[in-house]
Amino acid sequence: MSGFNRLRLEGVGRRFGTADALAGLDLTIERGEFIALLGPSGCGKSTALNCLAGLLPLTAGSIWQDDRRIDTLPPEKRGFGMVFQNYALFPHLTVRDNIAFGLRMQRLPKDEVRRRTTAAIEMVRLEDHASKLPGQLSGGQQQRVAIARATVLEPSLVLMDEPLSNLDAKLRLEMRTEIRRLHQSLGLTTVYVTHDQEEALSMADRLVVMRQGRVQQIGTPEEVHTKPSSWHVADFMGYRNLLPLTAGRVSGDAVAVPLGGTTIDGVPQGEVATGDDVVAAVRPEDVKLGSEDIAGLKGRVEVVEYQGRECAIEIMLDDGTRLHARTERKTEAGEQVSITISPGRLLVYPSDGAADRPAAELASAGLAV
Amino acid sequence: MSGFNRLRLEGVGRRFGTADALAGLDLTIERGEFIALLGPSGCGKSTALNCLAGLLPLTAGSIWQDDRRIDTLPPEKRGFGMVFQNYALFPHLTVRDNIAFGLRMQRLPKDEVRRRTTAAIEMVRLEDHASKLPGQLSGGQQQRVAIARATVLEPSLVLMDEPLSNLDAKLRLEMRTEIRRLHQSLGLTTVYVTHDQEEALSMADRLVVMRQGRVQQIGTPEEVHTKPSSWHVADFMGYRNLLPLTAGRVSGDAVAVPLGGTTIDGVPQGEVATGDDVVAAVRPEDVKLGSEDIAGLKGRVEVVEYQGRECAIEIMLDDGTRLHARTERKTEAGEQVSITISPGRLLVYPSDGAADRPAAELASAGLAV
Amino acid sequence: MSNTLSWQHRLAERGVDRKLWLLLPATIFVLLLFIYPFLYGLSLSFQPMNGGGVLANYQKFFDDAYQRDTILTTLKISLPAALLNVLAAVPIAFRMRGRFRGKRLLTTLLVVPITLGTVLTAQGLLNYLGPTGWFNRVLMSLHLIDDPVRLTNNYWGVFFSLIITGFPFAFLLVLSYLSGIDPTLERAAATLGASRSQRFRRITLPLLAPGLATTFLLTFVLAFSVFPSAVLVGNPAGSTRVISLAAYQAAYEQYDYAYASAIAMIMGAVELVVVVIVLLWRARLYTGSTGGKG
Amino acid sequence: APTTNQPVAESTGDVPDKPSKAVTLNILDVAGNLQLTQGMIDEFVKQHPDVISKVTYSKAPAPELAGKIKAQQNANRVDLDIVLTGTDGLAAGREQGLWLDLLPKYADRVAGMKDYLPPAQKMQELAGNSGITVTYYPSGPLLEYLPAKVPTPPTTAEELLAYAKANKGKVMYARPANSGPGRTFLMGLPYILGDKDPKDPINGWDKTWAYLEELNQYVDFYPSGTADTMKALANGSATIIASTTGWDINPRVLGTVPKEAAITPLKGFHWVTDAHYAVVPKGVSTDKQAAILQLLNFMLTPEQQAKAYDKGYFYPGPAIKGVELAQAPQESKDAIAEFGRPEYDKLIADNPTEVPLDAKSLVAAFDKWDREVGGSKVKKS
Amino acid sequence: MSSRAIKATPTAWFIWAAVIFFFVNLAGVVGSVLVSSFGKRWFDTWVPSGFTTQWYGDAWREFGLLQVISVTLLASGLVVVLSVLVGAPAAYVLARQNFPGKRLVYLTFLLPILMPPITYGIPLATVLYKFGFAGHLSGVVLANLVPSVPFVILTMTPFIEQVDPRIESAARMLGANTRAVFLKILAPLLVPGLLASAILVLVRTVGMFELTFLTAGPDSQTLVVALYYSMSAAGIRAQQSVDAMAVMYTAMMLVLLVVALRFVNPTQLVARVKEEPSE
Ligand SMILES: Nc1ncnc2c1ncn2[C@@H]1O[C@H](COP(=O)(O)OP(=O)(O)OP(=O)(O)O)[C@@H](O)[C@H]1O
Ligand SMILES: Nc1ncnc2c1ncn2[C@@H]1O[C@H](COP(=O)(O)OP(=O)(O)OP(=O)(O)O)[C@@H](O)[C@H]1O
Ligand SMILES: NCCCCNCCCN
Ligand SMILES: [Mg+2]
Ligand SMILES: [Mg+2]
Repeated sequence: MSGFNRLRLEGVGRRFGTADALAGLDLTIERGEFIALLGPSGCGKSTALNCLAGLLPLTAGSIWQDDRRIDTLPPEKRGFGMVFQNYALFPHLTVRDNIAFGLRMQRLPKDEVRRRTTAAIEMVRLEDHASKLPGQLSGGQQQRVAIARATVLEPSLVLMDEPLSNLDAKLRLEMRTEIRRLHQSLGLTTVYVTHDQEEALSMADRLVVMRQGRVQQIGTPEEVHTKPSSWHVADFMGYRNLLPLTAGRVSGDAVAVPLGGTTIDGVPQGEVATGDDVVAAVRPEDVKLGSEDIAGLKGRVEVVEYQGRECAIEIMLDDGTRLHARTERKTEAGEQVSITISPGRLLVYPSDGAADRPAAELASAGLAV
Repeated sequence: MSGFNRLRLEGVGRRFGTADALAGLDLTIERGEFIALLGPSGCGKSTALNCLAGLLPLTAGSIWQDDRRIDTLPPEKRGFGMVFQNYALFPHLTVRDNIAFGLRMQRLPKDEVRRRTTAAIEMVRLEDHASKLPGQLSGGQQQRVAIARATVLEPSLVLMDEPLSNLDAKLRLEMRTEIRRLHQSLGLTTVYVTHDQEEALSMADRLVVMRQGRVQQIGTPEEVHTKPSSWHVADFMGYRNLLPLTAGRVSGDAVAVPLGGTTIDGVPQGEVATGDDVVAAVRPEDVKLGSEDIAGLKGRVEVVEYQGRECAIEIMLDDGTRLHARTERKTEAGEQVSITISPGRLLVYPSDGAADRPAAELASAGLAV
Repeated sequence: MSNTLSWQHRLAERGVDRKLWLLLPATIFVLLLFIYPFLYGLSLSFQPMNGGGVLANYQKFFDDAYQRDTILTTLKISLPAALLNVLAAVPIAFRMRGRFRGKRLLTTLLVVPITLGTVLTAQGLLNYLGPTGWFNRVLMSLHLIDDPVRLTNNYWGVFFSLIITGFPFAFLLVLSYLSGIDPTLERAAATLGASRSQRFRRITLPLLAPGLATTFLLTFVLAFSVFPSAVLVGNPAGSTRVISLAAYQAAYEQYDYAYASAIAMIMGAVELVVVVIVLLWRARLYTGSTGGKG
Repeated sequence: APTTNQPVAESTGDVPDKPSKAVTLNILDVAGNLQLTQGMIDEFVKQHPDVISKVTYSKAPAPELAGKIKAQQNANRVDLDIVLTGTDGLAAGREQGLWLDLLPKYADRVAGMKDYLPPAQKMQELAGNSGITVTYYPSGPLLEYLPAKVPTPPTTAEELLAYAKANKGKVMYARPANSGPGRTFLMGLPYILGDKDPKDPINGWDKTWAYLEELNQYVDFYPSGTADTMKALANGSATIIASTTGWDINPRVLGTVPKEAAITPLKGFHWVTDAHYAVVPKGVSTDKQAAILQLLNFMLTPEQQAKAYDKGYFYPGPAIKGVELAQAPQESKDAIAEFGRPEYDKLIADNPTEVPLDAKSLVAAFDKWDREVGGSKVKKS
Repeated sequence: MSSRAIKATPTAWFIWAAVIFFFVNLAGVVGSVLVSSFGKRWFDTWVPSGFTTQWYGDAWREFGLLQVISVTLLASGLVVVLSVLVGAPAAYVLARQNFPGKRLVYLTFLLPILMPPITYGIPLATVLYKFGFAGHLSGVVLANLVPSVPFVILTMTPFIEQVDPRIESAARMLGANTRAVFLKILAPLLVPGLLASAILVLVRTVGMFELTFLTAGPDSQTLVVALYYSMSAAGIRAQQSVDAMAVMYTAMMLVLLVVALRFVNPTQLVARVKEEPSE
């Protein structure tokens, strides 16, 4: 299949019965990009990927490859490669035959099949395992077979659906680097699905953050990390402190919010007027412990969790608000601490009425899954 | 069941056929402690827990509760509570009946059963879900039912087998805190199995690190984190840089090792003599980027992974060694950097001959799983 | 184009696509070879051979105690047989869950009777349980009895033949249901202080119950249609004159297909009543995931 | 594979003397008759391959015969050419109009029909125009017993009843609808008991029904076939069973019943004779009919009829006059020499013979027996 | 090795005793047929008086068993092939796809195995005679397909469900069209399932009495039907020759079974009826 310069998704949607698994997805993918689809479980990531692959018929919208409409093509005609979550290796075929499968489907000459398969096996360093069956391989090796199988066809687009989620932590880190390396060295265009924000941040050129079937934000890792477009995105991106508050005075690019008996300044994200319901978001690592005597927020350390170099702590402010913080300082439960929040790191989001507020932590925990 | 002051495991072992799943486990658990069993998959953690619970007969050793030998008692006579990996909730019983099950088994009066069950439901904040079946609950809610069910009997010991491994990242963080809170407020004694080092560090009073059925190290989180007893433990505890080297000059509490064309000092862990094969271990966060002009290690940035506040980078030293580092500094692939390793953070372990060395990264990745 | 596309969109929403064509052969088959003959039999049953009203055949059946009683006769054989098969299967299957030496051999041995077929079983029962068969001989030489017990050519002969062919089937089904129940549930109950019998009664049995209902139904269907053994080891003129025999006689001894069809329909209906009762009971049970292999 | 016959329409014309080419015949036996006649048929095929090239045999229980043939005729695909049947299947088919009327039109093509034994001739009259008698025997009713267990067998109906009463469950006969000896016993009783009209089971058999119902109190169960009663006799679970000449000799030859078993008639009995018939279903082509007529003609010659002595299966067996045991194959002679009973000659000569009930009466008698005797063990409301 | 030996409880003893009792009697049932089939004469004694193999020859000749056995194998083979061809695609759709009316379709497919064979067998035989199929091999095959196709659907569905649909998707993504997916991916992966259901259908068809009995003609009797006739057809037949036939039948079934158990776990021999999800 020939390559392309640009792939456009226009209002792509997929409905199951009466439920929209994916709605109104607009996205343009440039050749060579590494795009990550990111979001919590059930948000429609896999649905989006499968629509793109042609494995799931759209129920709305269209997909264009340069000027060619492709959403009516069956998957085998689109020429995309895909790496599946459990790899979906053919269990009855050897590593070599798995990798050669796509080439054989194209009825290429035997010689060429052999040559390209061998090259792909070398690329993923599985020379010693070429004639094993997938069941005889470790997870990491299977992973690499899946990647080789998808890329040996030199597809114009590679789709990956949480390819690392079944690996253990150590291996996951290593394979991440490996995938990114292959993307670059083969000059692939990649769409990568994950629910792990760290994974998305570290691998992608651009992130597409999704929630309940809809795109929340599209941007570079840094944009999404530092300027989440809503408190939901912030929640997902590690802003563990989400505080439902009422906006105080708004002045230029700062809005005052009441916290712990005092008032602190935050950066408004979107239209925020005095008296509005807002959600203030800040990361634990941006909540710093000061010394006792500095004026400002005060609270009592409730929980200390050792995490190696740092501790994660939970602080109860004087007004009963709980804040999560991270610190390298040695603290103990019960200690009184004063707190500063790095300027510009408290993001203040408008909230759409009472329903659209972060729930108390545990309750939300229960309902979120 | 009555409580106890001390639980002793003496040489506990369990063999399946000819393979030791667990061997020679000696451990004393004090009342009120939170102990984490930590180790890679298949190392015998669950086996140890099941032996303790009475679900698996021992093939060696004994277990003592104060002065009473209990390893011959069936599980229902030991009075321990257990939280299973996938919760093992009774699918045909409501939340309330699941929690009341143990109380009913003790033939307590109806009133007391109702009262204590209600209290337990409140404790885990499931009032609204009391009459649902487990299948209608989210993972987090099921988790809480499992904990309430195990703790409502006020067991002298609570055993938990990777209770968080099925939850997503955000929820896992929250439930961690919750479990620790319950442990404290109910005054429980807890043995907790996990393969997640961060989880173990943040929750436990003491860690038991296991490998291949044997205990590698027992110590506080800080001890295990900063002073792993072998390079295997270090590997598991996040010392991502494991370098097979040859020991240079040994002087007091420092040993020189060759790295990147120069020599740097490490802290010997155990008997290390000049010329020995050693494994040097250092965490990525202890590998710091200095400015170009400082003398010392030099290398080229190969891979940069954005991770929010920090970047994970991979550096190729002049001698071809790859080092992982973490930095807040903005870097780009290809950049020349100089490197310093925090003094005292390079641990040098003796290694038992050629077989006992960390394998090259990718190859090991493949074979490790 | 956009019209057909949106039409396809709407069908796709409901899961209707080209794959469904694969159902076609089986659907045609079931319509032609099952539904059509069934309806044909039904309509035939309303066309009495010797005239009379539409329901004359049914009336004839129910007016005639000799015919009507076949329903009771059949139920008296099939219900206890099915029940015994299921109840005996539970403890044995329960024992067989774990791994032990010879398990495969034992399950294999239990499969053998399925292949014996009703006719061989009948012949074997006649030989073995007959008045001079080994069974009676053993009992008599042990002086447990003086005269041979009559176990063939009566109710018991048929009953035993239903046990021999039905029990292994029930056993295998129950075993597969049982292995679908996550064993950690019982272990969980043990850590909560439940004794062995409490674990069985409170955990395993309730989770197994829907499977038992299904097993009961399947063995009941087999037992209810008992035919050759009712003739061969039973007393087809008397205590084992089952309804399928009545249907058979109507068709092939009296050549009254309409009447035979009516009896067949009554037979189906009676069976359906039992099936529905059991299904209604089953619907009240917990039937969701049992945490096991599915 | 079966040769599919022509449609019914083509089977009604004149039957040629000889088939235009050799035919294949499918023969269904619902009476156990092939035991006697298969040798004759095979011999014919051997001698006349130009008439019949091949024969396939199959067996089935009599009751399902008519249904099967009727269904085939409805479908215009009759694939049975000759049915060998007893009176039951013959009558059932006649009632449904299943059989071709080969008589009297082609009677002269089967010469042996003129030489029937007198009682066989009476049996032939029973068959009307559709069946041709191929074998005959006087049948029963007889009682069979083991002298070791029954030193003084009953010789009258009353003694039989008394014996049954004294030895509960030891007297046995099979369900008449499924058993030759069973039905012979049933049809023979009115003569023994002196009933009003032995040919009218509904209105003329008062004594018979009363007798059977009384006997029923001492009977445990009625097996579904004669074979079961023989087995019961052999293994001792029954001591007296209903029998016939053939059922007496042949099972002893086969070893199903001990050789010592003996028979006795009841006082005042009449033979209720029995015969086997060949019938041809409607729908069989005229070519085949021609072959069948030649075959039947062959079967009714004395040399062939002698084969009917068999091993006492249908003793004596031949339907025509003047067939001596001496003409039979050696096997037959040996078997009958060892297991036959010289007293049969006298019993046959000295007692009257009666034809069995006609089909309608017989079915009525079966039905009544099923409901009032056999079925009385089923509780009725 | 374990420090605690497995202690058998009284219930365990009782259960094992019951199992043994069952097997002893089963052995008696099968054994008495076997012994009798070789017995010269067997009246009121423990074992026959003398042994012979003559009954096998008698049964073989009298019932033309060569023809009967070849018909049995041919009919069963045809039923297997046809029911797999018809049933497997339906099982595939039912395992993979959700569509409106699926429950109804599933129920309809399962009905034939929930009904007594006589109930639908009599009208089915009537219809088959009406259209001229009954009385021939074709009728026997068609009638036996009725319970066999649902049976294939029932046994195949779990096997198909076990094949990760992503494997199919992966093949498609690699350019395989529907045909290639079926031939290159599904077929090899489903070999155990296909074998399991094929062998089961074979065993069931060989053993199916009622439907064959109602539709067989003179040249299309299978072994069970011949066996039934040997017990109930008119005429006198030595008990032992019926026994001999029964032994031949069992031997044939056992051969099939032994073959089957090489491929299939005994517990899979009985289909797991798919649980409808609770609402
Ligand atoms: N075949 C289907 N039928 C009905 N609903 C479906 C189907 N497939 C997906 N859904 C629903 O669509 C929504 C989106 O599912 P999707 O698999 O795309 O989520 P995801 O983001 O990939 O989640 P995960 O991280 O768990 O893989 C979910 O609510 C899911 O339940
Ligand atoms: N019933 C068993 N029979 C045979 N081997 C077993 C059995 N149970 C466990 N093992 C083996 O014992 C070893 C330890 O198993 P265990 O389940 O304790 O590991 P684990 O540390 O809990 O691993 P995971 O993190 O994967 O749960 C493994 O090698 C396992 O294969
Ligand atoms: N020798 C006895 C043969 C009995 C055959 N059965 C007779 C049935 C007649 N319809
Ligand atoms: Mg997904
Ligand atoms: Mg484990």
